[in-house]
Amino acid sequence: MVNEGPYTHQASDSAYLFAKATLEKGHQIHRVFFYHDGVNNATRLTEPPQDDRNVVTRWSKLAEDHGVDLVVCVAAAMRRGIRDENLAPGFRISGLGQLVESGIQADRLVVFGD
Amino acid sequence: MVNEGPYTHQASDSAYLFAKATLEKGHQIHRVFFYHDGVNNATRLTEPPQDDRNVVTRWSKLAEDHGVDLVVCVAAAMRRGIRDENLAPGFRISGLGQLVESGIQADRLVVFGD
Amino acid sequence: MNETTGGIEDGDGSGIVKKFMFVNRKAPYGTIYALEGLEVVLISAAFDQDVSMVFLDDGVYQLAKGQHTKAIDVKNFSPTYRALEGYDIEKLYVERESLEIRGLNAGDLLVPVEVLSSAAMGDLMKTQDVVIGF
Amino acid sequence: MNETTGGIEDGDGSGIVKKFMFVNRKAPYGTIYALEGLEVVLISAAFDQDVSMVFLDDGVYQLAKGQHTKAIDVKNFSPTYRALEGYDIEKLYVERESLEIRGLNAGDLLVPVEVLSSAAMGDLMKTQDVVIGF
Amino acid sequence: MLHIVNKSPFENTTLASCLRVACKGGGGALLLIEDGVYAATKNSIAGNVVRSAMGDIQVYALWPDVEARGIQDRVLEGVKMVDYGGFVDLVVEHSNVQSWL
Amino acid sequence: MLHIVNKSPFENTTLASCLRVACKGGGGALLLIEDGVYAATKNSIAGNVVRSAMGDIQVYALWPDVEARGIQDRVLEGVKMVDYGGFVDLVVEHSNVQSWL
Repeated sequence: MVNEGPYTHQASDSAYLFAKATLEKGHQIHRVFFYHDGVNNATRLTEPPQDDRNVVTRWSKLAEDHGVDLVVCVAAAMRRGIRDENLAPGFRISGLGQLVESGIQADRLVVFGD
Repeated sequence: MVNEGPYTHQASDSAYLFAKATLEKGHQIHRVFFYHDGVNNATRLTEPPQDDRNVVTRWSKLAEDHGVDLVVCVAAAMRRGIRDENLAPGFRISGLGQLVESGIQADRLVVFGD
Repeated sequence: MNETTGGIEDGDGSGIVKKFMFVNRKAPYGTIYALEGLEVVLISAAFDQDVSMVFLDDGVYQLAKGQHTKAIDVKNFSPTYRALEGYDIEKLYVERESLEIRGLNAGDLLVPVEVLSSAAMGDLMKTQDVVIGF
Repeated sequence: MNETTGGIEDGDGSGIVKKFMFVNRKAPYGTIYALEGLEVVLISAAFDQDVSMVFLDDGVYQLAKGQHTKAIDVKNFSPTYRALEGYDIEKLYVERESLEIRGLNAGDLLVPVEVLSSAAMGDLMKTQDVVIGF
Repeated sequence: MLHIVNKSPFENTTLASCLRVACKGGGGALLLIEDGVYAATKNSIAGNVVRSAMGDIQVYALWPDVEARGIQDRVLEGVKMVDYGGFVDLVVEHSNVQSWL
Repeated sequence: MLHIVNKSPFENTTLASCLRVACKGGGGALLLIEDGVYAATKNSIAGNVVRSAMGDIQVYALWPDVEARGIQDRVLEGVKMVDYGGFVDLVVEHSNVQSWL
């Protein structure tokens, strides 16, 4: 669960590096759920400075390479202007129930936020 | 100067209500500068719940009714996925120099943020 | 939630009932965490899990009586806490020390809660399966 | 900045020279405020104003020596503080108490600074025209 | 000089920093807004800190934020309430403003 | 139980709350990440608090965050360093995790 947007807080970076380490250790990631300002990780319109990491495309690549399910909360996304039209590849918009379902299905739930 | 995005922090609400009171008192507003996550106030794609205030259109209306100059920092906007294609009416994207210039020209500069 | 029927109608059909604890540590209105946190709690009710809500630190202010938000033009969501019972969310815990340093007591709160010591709160946390903080 | 020539070449052509103070109170990397704050300071140099930078509270950590950010995959922007002199931004102030409670002293910092007491810092703030905090 | 604090004193050390650094020496004003208004509540630890600072500075709180949070009946004596118009007046009356974010 | 704290103890009361509520009674672990790692610095007020909590809980800090902040030479004795892989192991070893946001 990622609660903060790209760049502003380190939460998204920490979550990504944690997710990568999880996969490297051979564990499965049931889902990454983006809530609160975390939904801003899913905009395809970011264009960070060239010498900086690209937080959004990094998530997209994780989804492509490892089939990780990246879910953006619809209610939080509507408040913040994330829609299908500016959604980056690999993300899907769905309901909060997906978070609760992950809590039920996964062995552990780790929250990254502010 | 508004530093935080809509809904997540109260900063944008406080800034708007302060700006409105400023105009009602007969003062002039030289500029509202949106920086850090404040640039997210400028997305035309938000769609808050029907019983909630619409932070973005409220700013647009302030610009329309009172000619207030709403400036979004280009560097901060690029990091966060705000571009001309999702910019709400009344906002314009420009450089950080516009903030410093406001500091020089205006009698007071008030910062709203987290 | 009624624990004896929890497994029967649960929302994801898996039959699993876990202990979910939602930890509320932020004041309302200054940030959106309290409101969006409450939305998660309401949704969780549909999954027939063993849900508890904890109010710690500034989170206790979420339950303060007498909130009037008209002048800041934000929706007053505090009445929703009164509605939690209707969702079978009945386990509300507040830490005693959080109330005391704010000059509050249980009578200042909108809904009946169980007041716990810090240590008792910590013991309760340890027994949970999923802990989500806002 | 050289105050005697400040008005002549200033960036907006108005000839006004104001005292700008940038107050840095946040640690680097945990949030972006320190980095984006620094970007404002650099831009302000082009306007030939009387600029000072203040480091208070966790802001003093921005100036800590030995930052290595490779493992968190974030750009290390601390060398930029060394470059401030080249932008004629030479008034850097640090509050003594902020250093002390963190177990730091001026020798632990990347650049030479003037260490002030809380009261002296407060007096300096009062004399400013524009104060922007990050 | 006008100082603005918008953080809860129970969660964040911002108010303490503001009082330590900037509110000494007299003549200044402190305006509590957003979650900062919790500092203006009596019988609380933060309220005691604010009360002892009142000798040095004028303390104001933004009434719309006080009322939103349901603390209108427990406001510390001596804290002056302002609405957004009063907030504007405070900004005008003081030669500079610092928001302690 | 694994507790994660990501806030600077000098700015925010989160670490204090975590230690007060959840880290009593033994058996738990505390992982400091992001700005939370500043709590692991010796000769500082926060470091003293962490040191006295060590009797009750195991204290870890995320090395990449420590190194980023330039505090690698002033880390409190007894704080165990982990990388992201070690962070994953801590999550696996404990039956539940709480992020104190």
